[in-house]
Amino acid sequence: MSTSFAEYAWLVPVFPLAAFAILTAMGKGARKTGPWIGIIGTLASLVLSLCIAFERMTDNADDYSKSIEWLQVGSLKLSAGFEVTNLTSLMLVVVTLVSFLVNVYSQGYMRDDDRISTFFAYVALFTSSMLGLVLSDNLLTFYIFWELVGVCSFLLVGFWYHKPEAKAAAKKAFIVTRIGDLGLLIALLLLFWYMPDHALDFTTIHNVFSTPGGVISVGITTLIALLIFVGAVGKSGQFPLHTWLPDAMEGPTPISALIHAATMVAAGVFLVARTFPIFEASDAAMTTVAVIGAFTAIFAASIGLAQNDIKRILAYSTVSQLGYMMLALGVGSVSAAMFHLFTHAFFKALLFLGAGSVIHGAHTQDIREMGGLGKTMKITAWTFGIGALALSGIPPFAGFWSKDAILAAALDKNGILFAVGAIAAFFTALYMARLYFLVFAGKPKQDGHAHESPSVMTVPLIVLAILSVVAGFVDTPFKGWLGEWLTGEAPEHHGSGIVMVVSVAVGLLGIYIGWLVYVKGTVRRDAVSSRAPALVRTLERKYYIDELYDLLIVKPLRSFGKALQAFDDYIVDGVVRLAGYSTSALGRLNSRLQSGQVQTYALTALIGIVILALAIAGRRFW
Amino acid sequence: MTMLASYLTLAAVLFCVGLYGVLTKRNAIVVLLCIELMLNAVNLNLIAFSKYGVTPSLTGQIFSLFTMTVAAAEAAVGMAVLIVWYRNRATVNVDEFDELRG
Amino acid sequence: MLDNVPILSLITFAPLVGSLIVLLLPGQRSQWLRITAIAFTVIPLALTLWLFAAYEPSVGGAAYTEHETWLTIPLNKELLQGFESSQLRFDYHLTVDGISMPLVILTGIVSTMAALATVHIRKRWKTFYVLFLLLLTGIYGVFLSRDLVLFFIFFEVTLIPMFFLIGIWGYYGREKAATRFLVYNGLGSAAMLLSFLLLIATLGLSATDSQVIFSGNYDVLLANLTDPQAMANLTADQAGAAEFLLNDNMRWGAFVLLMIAFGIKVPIFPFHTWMLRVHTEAPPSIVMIHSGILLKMGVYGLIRFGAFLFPEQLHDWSTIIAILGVINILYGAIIACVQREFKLVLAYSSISHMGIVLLGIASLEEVGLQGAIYQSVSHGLISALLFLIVGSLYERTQTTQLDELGGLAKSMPFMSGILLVGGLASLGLPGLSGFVGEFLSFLGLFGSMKWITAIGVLGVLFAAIYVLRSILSITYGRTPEAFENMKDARFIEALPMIALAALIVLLGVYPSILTDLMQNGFNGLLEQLHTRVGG
Amino acid sequence: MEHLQTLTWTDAWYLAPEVTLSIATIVLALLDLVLPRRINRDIIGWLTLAGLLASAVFVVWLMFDFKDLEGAAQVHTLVGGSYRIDDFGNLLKLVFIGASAFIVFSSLGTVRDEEIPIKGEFYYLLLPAVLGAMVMSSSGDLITLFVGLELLSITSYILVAARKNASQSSEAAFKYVVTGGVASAFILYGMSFLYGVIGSTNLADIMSGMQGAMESSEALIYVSLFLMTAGFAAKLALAPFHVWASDVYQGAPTPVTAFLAVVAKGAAFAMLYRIFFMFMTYFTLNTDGVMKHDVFLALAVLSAAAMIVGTAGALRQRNVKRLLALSGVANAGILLIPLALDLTRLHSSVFSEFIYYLIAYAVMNIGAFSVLTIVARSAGNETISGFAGLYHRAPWTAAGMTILLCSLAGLPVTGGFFGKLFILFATVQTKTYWLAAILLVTTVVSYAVYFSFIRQMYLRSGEVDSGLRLSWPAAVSIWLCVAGTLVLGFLPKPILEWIDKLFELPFDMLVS
Repeated sequence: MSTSFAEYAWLVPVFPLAAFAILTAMGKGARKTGPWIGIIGTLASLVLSLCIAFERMTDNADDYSKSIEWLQVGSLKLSAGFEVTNLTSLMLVVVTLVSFLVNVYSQGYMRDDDRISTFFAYVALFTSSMLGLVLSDNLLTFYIFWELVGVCSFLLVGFWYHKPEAKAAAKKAFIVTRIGDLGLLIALLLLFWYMPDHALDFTTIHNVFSTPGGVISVGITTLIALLIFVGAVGKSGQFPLHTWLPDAMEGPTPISALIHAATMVAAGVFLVARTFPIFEASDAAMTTVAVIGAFTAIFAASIGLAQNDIKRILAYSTVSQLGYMMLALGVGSVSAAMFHLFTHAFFKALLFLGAGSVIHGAHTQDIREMGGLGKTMKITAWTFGIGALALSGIPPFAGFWSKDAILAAALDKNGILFAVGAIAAFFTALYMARLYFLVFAGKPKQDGHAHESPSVMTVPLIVLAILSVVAGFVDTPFKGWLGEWLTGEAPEHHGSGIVMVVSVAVGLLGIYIGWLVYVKGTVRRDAVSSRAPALVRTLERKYYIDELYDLLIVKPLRSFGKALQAFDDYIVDGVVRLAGYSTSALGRLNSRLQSGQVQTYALTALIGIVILALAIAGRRFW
Repeated sequence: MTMLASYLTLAAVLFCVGLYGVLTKRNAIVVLLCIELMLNAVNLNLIAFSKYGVTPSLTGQIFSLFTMTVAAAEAAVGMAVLIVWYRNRATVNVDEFDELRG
Repeated sequence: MLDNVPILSLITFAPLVGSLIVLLLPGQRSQWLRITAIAFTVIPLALTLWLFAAYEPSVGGAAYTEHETWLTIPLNKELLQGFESSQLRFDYHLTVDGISMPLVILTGIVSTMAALATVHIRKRWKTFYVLFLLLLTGIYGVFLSRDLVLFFIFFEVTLIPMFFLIGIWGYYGREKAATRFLVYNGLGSAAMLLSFLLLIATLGLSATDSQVIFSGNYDVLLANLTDPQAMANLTADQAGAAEFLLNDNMRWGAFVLLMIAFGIKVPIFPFHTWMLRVHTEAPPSIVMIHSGILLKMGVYGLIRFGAFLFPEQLHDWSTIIAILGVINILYGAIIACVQREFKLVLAYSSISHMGIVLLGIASLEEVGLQGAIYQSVSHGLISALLFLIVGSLYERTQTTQLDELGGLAKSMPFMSGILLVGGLASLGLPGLSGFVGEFLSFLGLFGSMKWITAIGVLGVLFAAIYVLRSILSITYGRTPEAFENMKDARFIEALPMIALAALIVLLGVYPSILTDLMQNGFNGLLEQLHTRVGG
Repeated sequence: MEHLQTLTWTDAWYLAPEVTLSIATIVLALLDLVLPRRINRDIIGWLTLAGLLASAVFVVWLMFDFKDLEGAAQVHTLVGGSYRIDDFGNLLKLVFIGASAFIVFSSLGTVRDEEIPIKGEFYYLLLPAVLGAMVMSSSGDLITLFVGLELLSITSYILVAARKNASQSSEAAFKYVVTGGVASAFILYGMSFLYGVIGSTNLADIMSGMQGAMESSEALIYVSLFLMTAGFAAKLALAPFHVWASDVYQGAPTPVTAFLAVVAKGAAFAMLYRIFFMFMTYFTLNTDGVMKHDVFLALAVLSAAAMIVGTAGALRQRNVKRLLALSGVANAGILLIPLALDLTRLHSSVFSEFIYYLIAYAVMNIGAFSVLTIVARSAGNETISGFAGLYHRAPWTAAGMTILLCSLAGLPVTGGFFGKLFILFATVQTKTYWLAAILLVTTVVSYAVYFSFIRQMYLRSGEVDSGLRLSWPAAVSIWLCVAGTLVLGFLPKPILEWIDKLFELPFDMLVS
């Protein structure tokens, strides 16, 4: 094999970057051609990614990596490079595929927007950065792209900059994820100083931490792992840094699908998977990951039950699903996590794009104002339904297989984690049922001007729906192909029947209850809210987390800033002013001395000489 | 040496009286006179040293002659200035010399 | 071809020549004046770039060194026992090395951009350009000169034009700001001068049989510092002359004075208040110079004189400096978060960024020191860019109050975009220059002071808060009616903006372009540290 | 040296500069009397200038006459050592004559009859004043020193009162008479004790008799030194003896103010250096710590006080002449520093430091006063706001003034900068850091003082919009001062080398 596609993997992010450059250079003038440039750019990446992926599947080739020196300081070298492994090639396909579909979809969705070419430029930049992140062979390069995708997310969330909510959401998205980035940055610094030869590349990290009783002590390992996890928590919207993700729904819906469901938010999971040996070397870190993941899964799902904004429900669902992935990682199953990431990317993108289609048609995001859309928006309804089933973990849809893998892995580790996961799955099914039935079933609440979206939007839905059905079969309990491909190990036996039964049962139960409440009406809708209003209210207000942060962090910080400001004005600057003032006071004293009375002058002089004489002569006696 | 000491004491007293006068007297002419008094104290000193000093010499007396001459000239100028001022302001009260201040 | 050309002198004095030419031009022809002034900022820039292209990091700037005796002043001969005469000698000594090279380039770039930005100057062009060019001579001189007195003179030469530039062309509080600038910086210079003279009187001493020479030449000082046989290092009984000895107390005294002198310039908390006023009151093109270059003179001084002449003292104080750096970072950043005036946000952010530089210096590691310089260059470009935009914005909106601004992205998408780029660079976004400087500085210090660095890293978070808060409230949100029909940047404004933004990206993506320059800059210092402090 | 020496005709040669001035004074006085009223008295001014220049020529001639530059210096003493023709004196004489010539020159065509009715006298009375200053710088005897001092003082009293019709002028003169008289009395009183314990007024005798006098009556010498210190402090206007200065400077005609600030102050310094340097050398050679430290510490403290008070006082002052008076107080403090420092083997260039700064001080002050005369005339008052908008009215004058102010503030590259630099270096060499710190800090604070002019000139717009009328002599002298300031800044080397070559401490200053 003289050349392989992998050697050209660096081109994958370059295509969208080129698209970004062209779009930026063209400026506003590219309303018509702009989208096409974006689409072609991502298409090229998709094709190349598929080639790489197929190449790896057929040959099962060695990992390919190549790096150049980015920065040399004295004897220290920092390099930048890319690496193609099975894991990265999988991610490449996911990212390019979703990105391509979203590009196509956006051409319809954003048709009427003035700044459509800017939108496509941002998306291209994001895609490029995300691909760069995926391809990075070392943590520093990874971090660089990690931040870049954050910025793109920020830009796209705030795309409709004139909306105050969008502005606030963009700001929040950036700042909250930055908290996580901080952790990652410190972890990076720690790694740099503790790794032999200051190596930061994943291969070396893998080797160093996989060696039992390695060079780095357990304490430091735990610290590094936890700090990396903080980064992942920020990016993947895990508790307690999840608050930005639902707010980020202020961005255009295709963005929610691309960035805040399928790709960027999964980067946290990808990060943990990439640096998994560090976590494996520390039990504490693993436990933390698992607990946080499980807690986030149930926590976000429970909030999702009480939301009314279609995108927010999906956002909390994303948070919850990312929690599942973290849980999987925490219990040691990289393949389950990646599997869920893989399937989730498709069905969640599908759901978001579907939601976008709904919003496009219904001109509202509040599910209480919708209803009966299934009649007018048939394709949307069908594809959305498939996505919902996939998410709810109903076989044979993709979500079932991956969620099942996670639950099985959890059960292997700890019963409580499994229980939590199962309950969360129940919630998931319930809120999806509520969402689906409220939106598509029942009578139309609007004046019937809802209409099906154009084909440029529905075709991606259909493609994603198909993927949501079939994607799960790459790794069933019966044939763990994906896991083997990813980890290079023999498939684990996670296909315990109990798990499967429980998983399907809670899913169906959730849907059934949802059906009872929202379609059949056997149970009153306010059955819970009338009995436990506080509970519902707490859920609606997302456990008051935002308020709590505002009270505990934002407000004190602002007051502290004001106090510091006052300190700066009155103390630091005050001392300066005081020095100036006392100097001129001395001058004024002198002016007063110059009273015009010559005898006073002489007296002053006399007193002066006496004091001087006494002081000089007298200092000997003290 | 007692002689010298007493002269020196007298001179010191004169000097202080002169200085006191300069500092306190309201009449400008008296102030000028008091300066003369201070200079005369110096003269007394010089002459005393000239006669009773460690190494008596004529120099002290010569010095005092110069001093007297100079003092006279100074007094003359002082008076002249005072007259000009009196012409402008019709007073010789030192307290009222306060146009320049601040 | 250019071997015998005194290129460093040309760089330094070309603006002065320009200044004189502008002086002779008729005052009404503002266009001519502007073109002449810009031409004479471009000449040193071109020379600097040529120097950059020809510079060999492994060789250093020795090839370009210009060294002449400038002044020899006979001191005394009467009471001098054992020698025939004694002299005070000041040299005209210019050279470049890896430390000054990046800053010289920065000066060339930022000054040219600032010259382009002077379109906002609406009165007394002639005087403005005369002073502007004079200021540049001072700045180049500071970075290039290697004689303490020459350095001091250039340092002072920057003060006077700045006083006028703030005082005449500034905003409402200009006079106070100018005076405070002058006096505060004057105090810094005074401390510096005292320290310098102390060094000249001891370290600068070289005695032959017949002559005692007190030299202000930096190389002589550096050589004497490491030479155990130098008078300044001999104990009193060895030399038989206690007056030559630079004892520990004097070393500390000189060191602390230098820290204060350059600390005021940097500025280090709590010496920063003067600089807030300059940032808010001076005209934008001058703030570009001030924030972009003048503050870096402090950094340069800290490294050139603080670190190289007093490595032991700096080593002993590295924790203090690191803590001061962290205070700078957090103090500046937190206050920046609550400002209502954009220029003050930028001013406090400068304090914060300069704190990162201090961390780099405190590390006394090559990575950190290079990071400090890198951060200086990067901050120079970023703040120049931001103030350039501030100037253009103010010209249109007549306000820089955050509450009054908003939604400018609609009427001025280009400027808003560039502003965002600048802001993102300021908050240390990877891929832009700010990140590299910060990262290297943190990396350098982290090896020795983990906790302090970790606290300092928090500043990155606050940077995100104040940058986004202020920039979003300018460009995002609803557009007030008054701002709806405003014009975006003109070509003459856009040109420097694009250039600066491009450089910021370039430095962010390809940092080697700068770090390669600095490659051998710190060898001497680090060797000295290792041999004398023991690592 | 008990036998009296008489003045011979050869000796008279050495007195040529002084004699020239005396003759010129008498001739001009007579001329002023006989010339009819209608003739403009500027002619006397020109003749005064000629007299001064002739005297200067003689000084230079004398300097080169008996000194071949390679060989050792010679000192010519007259009348038993009571008058000395040495380079200390000669250099200072040149400064005094030069400064006076500048003052006369810039007054020509600027001083008006309404202001100074006695213009003829005003010009020619400068001559005896300069003569007094020259005598002070050249004397080797307490008596000659005193006579010179009084000659200068008494003529200055008259000059201060030259604005006959202004009560301010006579008030200033009276105040000057009183403080000057008292100061003289103090100096004299101190001298009398010195004479008393040694038995001679000759400085050489005093030097040689010191050892014995110290042993027998140390206390009296102590008293004597303190009395003289007080007297000189008052003459030099060192804080806290400075209070009269502002009033006198304000009341006097501006050229006279310049004269007081430069020549009178310089002459007092000459006398102080003559007397105290002797003690310093004595104390240094005979390591008698106590008195040395007391006396020179007192000087250092006075100098510090002067710098602090002068600078701080000037900060709030709006009247330019009072402001410059206070600036003079601060500068007097700086000029005192070289004397107050220890004389060590590394620091013995006291004189170079002193005279270099004196020259710089003279040049920048005279220039500033010349500008002030013109500006105050056009503004109608002497407050600092008269300078408002000067830049717009007379940009070149404003630029010149800026350079002078920079020099006063000690900013590079000017004479004031290097002058201060050398003095500062001396403080560092002698490890007198506290004084160095005070010098530096007051210098920086003085930026605020001098830049308040600059603020007015450039940053404010004045009420008067018309241009500024300069007489050509005034313009020339201003620009000569500016040029001098810059030359002193850019080329300190030739001047200092020249001084160094000329000046031999043991011969020229130490009277042995």
